[in-house]
Amino acid sequence: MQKYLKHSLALILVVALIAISGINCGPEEQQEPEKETYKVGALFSTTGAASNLGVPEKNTVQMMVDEINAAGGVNGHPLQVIIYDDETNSDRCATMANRLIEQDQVLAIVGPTTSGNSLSILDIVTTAKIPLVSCAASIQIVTPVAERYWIFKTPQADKEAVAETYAYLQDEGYSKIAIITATSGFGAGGRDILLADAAAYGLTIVDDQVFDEGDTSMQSQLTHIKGTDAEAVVCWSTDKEGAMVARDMSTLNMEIPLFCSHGIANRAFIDQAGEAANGVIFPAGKLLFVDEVPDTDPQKDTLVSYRDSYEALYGAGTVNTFGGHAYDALSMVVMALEDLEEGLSLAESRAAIRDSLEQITNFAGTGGVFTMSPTDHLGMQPGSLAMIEIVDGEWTWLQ
Amino acid sequence: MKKGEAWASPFLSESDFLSCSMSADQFLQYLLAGLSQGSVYALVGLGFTIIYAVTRIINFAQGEFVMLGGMLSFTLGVSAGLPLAVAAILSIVITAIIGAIMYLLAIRTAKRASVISLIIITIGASIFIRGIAGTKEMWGVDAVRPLPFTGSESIGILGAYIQPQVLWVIGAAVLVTVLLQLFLTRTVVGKALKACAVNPQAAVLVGINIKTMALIAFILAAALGGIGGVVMAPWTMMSYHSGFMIGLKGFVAASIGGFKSPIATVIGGILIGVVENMVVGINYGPFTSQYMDVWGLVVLLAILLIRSGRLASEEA
Amino acid sequence: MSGTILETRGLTKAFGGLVALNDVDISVEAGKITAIIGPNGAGKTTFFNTIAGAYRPTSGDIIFNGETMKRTPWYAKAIPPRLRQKIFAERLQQYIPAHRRTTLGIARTFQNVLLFGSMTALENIMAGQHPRSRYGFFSAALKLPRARREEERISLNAMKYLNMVGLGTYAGQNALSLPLGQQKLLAIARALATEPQLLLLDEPGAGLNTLEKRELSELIHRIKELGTSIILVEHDMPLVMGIAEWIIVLDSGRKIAEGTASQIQKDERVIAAYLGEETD
Amino acid sequence: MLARLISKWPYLIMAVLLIVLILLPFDWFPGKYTTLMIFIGISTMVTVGLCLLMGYTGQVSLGQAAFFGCGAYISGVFSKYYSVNPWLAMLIAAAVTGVFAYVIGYPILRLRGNYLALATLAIGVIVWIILRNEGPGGPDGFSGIPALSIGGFAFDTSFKRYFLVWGFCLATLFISQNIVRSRSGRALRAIHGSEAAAESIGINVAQFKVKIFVLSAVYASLAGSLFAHHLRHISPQTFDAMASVKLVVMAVIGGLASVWGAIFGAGTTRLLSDEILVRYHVLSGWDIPIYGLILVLVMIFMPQGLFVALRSASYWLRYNWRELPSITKGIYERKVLRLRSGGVQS
Repeated sequence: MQKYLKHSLALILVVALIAISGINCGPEEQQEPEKETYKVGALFSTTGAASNLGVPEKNTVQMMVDEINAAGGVNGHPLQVIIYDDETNSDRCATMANRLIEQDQVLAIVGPTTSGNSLSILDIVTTAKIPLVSCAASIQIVTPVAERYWIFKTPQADKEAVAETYAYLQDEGYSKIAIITATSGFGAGGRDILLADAAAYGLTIVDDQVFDEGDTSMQSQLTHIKGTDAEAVVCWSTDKEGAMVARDMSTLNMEIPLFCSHGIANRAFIDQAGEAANGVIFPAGKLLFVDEVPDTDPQKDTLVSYRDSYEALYGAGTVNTFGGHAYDALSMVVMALEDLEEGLSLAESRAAIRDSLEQITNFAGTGGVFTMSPTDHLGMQPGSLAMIEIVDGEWTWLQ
Repeated sequence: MKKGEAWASPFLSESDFLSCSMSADQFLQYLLAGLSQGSVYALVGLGFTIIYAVTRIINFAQGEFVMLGGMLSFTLGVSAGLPLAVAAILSIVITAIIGAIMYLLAIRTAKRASVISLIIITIGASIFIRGIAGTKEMWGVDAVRPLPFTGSESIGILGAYIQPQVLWVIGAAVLVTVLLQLFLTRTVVGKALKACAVNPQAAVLVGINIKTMALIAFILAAALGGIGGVVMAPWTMMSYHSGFMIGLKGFVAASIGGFKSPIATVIGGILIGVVENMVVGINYGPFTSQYMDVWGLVVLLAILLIRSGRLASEEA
Repeated sequence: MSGTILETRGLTKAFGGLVALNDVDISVEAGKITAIIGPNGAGKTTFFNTIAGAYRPTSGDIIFNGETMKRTPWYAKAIPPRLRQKIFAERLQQYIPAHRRTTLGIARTFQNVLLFGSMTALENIMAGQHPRSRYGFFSAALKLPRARREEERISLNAMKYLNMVGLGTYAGQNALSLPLGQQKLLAIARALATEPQLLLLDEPGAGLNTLEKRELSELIHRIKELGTSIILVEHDMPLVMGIAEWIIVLDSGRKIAEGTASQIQKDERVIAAYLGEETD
Repeated sequence: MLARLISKWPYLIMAVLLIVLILLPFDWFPGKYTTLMIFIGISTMVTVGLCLLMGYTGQVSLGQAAFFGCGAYISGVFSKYYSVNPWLAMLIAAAVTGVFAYVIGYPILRLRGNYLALATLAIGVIVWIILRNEGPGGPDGFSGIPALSIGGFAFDTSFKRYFLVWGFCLATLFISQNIVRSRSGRALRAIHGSEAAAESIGINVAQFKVKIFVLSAVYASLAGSLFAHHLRHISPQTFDAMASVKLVVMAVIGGLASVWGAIFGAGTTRLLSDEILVRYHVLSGWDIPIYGLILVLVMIFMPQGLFVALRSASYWLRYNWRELPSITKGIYERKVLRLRSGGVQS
């Protein structure tokens, strides 16, 4: 009897699980306002490998939703953003995307955080005919535009970041470089472009090393680079690994300069690399040196307001470009929602939002100035990136 | 690799430079790197060994102990600003306590559970610990780096360089191994642990309380993990999900050592470390940094199969 | 039937340094009950395991029904015999694995019964029918008529053997829920289900009370009636003397005597061996 | 009357479940679980293989995700880059994976217990790294895998794929059920019981281990192919070590004692991680520790897994069905409270 009772826990557990998942509470049924809520979906990697990118994005979106609703919502419609965590895992991401589309019936989707996950849901959103504004770097996401009718994205493509870095290297007169990249999606994507575009800038890659997340040291890779006649090291990874590369380089007394990706545009990098961070050069959006941006710059106001409100909420020095990408993405969606007329069916409004997204012109976001068009779903104007050098623990703009 | 277009998989990929030549000091550098990484693996592996030897459980939460040690030492040492020694000892103690709690709540309560479900329990526990650590109420998702014990001026040895922290890691590995060996051979408790490892039934017969031994094993393992975390965090940095990979490597180290003696484990760890880094050094064909982990595992498989071969030859 | 069913020539098994079997030559007559006795550590069980194929002999040969258990692997064949003998001696020599020997007709039971706990008594015996039934994953997966027919046959045979050891009524019970005595009978039935010509019983009497022992010896006789030759290792002298028609005595890995019960009881070496055991 | 119904309830449940299974994907059916159910179906297929391997034969495999991945990648690459018919690609994938399993199986399966677990884990990681470095798209994986189709009829919507996947899944289950109840099934259980005894009744232990290993690999491969053609995008991180661990978790949670346990295992785990914890998705990440906690609790209180627990629960239910409502109510309410207590939905 007693053990049966215990066993019956199993039964009850299952019954409970099914029952709980059956009853529809959660976000769907808040108190209904006079005007129906605009529901937008968001997929961010708030846990897993890319969580240090996903969390600021999530924070940003939550912050914006509160601000917008406090200001009376979008044309009087309260805005609701349903955020799901894709755990930096693509099939999880796909599940959640389907969930947003089929169950939560959202008007548009913001995110996902990583290129891999964005690519993984392209087919889903395309077949479901719902606009997606990705926060991931890879250019694959929006090209070829013909196939990417429903897809937009906000961050600078890796390609531009590479171009910016290579141009700088060329100007400084480097010719032989070594690259060291993470095996993550971000790193590998960067590696492809680095390898492909080097020649165009008169650069030869004399060594090509990779490392895993969770590697405890990159010394050996760097030792190998040290053995070559490279004049500079380009590292494509996010902050933690970037910091380890920087530190191991200083450990190995390597004199040659280190260039990193925009993936380290994050206060954490400086904390982690410590002394070694100094002298590291990388391309990034203007968000990192707002104060140095001239007031004539169209982005200035956006940058200032975003940074101030974000840091007011989450602490000084916490602002970073990833949150910025989410800011741009959601802002665009909101802009689209604003000129959405009443009384459309779900499918119609989704289409309408897509169309108005494509017509966005000269929107000054945190990442750059965007002008979308049927042929360009990134639409970022050149000059959105700048090279930044870390000088005694501070980001400084290399004009 | 380009996505989209027709795709070819060159095993000799772009990273194929005919720079196999390895100068003496480079070789030394790889050796040192291997040695230092190896001792990290060893430190983690020791925990696996102890728990496995006594309880025949593979504790998948071992890596999380390391993570806890590292994160705690950061919180106490940097955020709370305690003196380094105090912070270190405190974090080790706390980790050990967590290990004890984990055993008492999760392992011991699971009566008549098969080995595999015990393994699952440890997996669940590790997910739980990692999950808690990752919440923004705890440490959040960013990697942290406690202050190195003795500066970060790199030390040159015959043309190779290492961080002083690495010396601490290696030192800790050596010291811990020696102490552990002494503990197991000299002290009563240690001998009792050994007895359980060799033959549980007999141990019970001579009146050893196997449950207490298991508890001690978990506490020891957690403490070891803590030590590992504390010494390696300033060098490798820690984030809430560092545990899994480190754990896996330590696991490999332990099993190359055959889950037997601490020394075997350390040898296993260092073997793996050196192999991986030498592969990077060769940097030709399949021997590139892309495949350093693979070669470590290949060594593991080879050793396992050789062992099983010796077993099989005894039988028909 | 008559003639020898099992023969060993210079059978030797060494574990590292310890020589458990030292150059044992025996020949077992078909259709007879042969007992192997000897003081503890005489190598009885080792001898069993070596015949049954659980151990690989260090050297020597086992001949069952005039067929050697030796096999020369292809890579050994490559080397000319004399050369091979010089370099590797017996090391490249392979022997037929245990499961093949069962198919050839050697079945065995174990000292520690080793029934399959996750099965009922009947299923245990049905498992015993394995080498005498032919259908694999595929036909099983699709429940082909062949599979059905075979299953029917298997379960009928199994029931037959179960009744033979008098456990028919426990068919549906979990094997390990039976008392030890019946477990031992079940194990014998399982071995019988492989339809062997030679049955090796490893201490069948151990742990049984006198009544069960009587049943056991009856059973063994009945099995013999089926024309199955039997070799048993047993400590219980009365039991052995009762049923064994031929007795082989091992001591510290060597055969020291063989003969009928009466002969053995008179043999000094045997007595010496047993006395030797008692004195120390 | 009710009593008699209750006494027959396992069959009732079966029937009801089947009906629900068929009706579930239709739009008018309450709740939209099509996608979730597709993933459950796919996971179940892999888990069944694990049940045969672990539950019946007693051989642990912590590398099953590798076979899953092989299936997905091979069939994905062939059907996309060499424009092979998806079905054919699926077959090729299954065949190649099977051979692969066969080749590694013979040496690996000589290992026992934890060492086997370790070796399979290692193989899993190796395969994963190779997929990541050599597979198209590297760690981002690749999309644009064609959907399956029969003649003109393409499985291009979740609705259609749902039936496809569950068709496969149920087929796998029934096949496995038949095998378990056959001569081979007995042989497997015999090996689990005692390898020596199994040898002694003429079972070729080594060979059977490999056979079942290959079978489970083929299941995994088929599941992988379905996964690839369903999602139309695959990337390595779906097949990493953690994935293998999760598969084992599914098998054990469900209960290794029966192939039907697989459904429960895959179902509960997926339901938990993809549905409930998401719906009650609390402050970032708090669903992960809860998942871990539930895992531990289930293993502590039902080491035999849910299926066995449910079965004995059903016996209990037959005699005590009257008290049931009150008990269920109590625990149910407490559960809701616990899950609600997390906080507001983000």
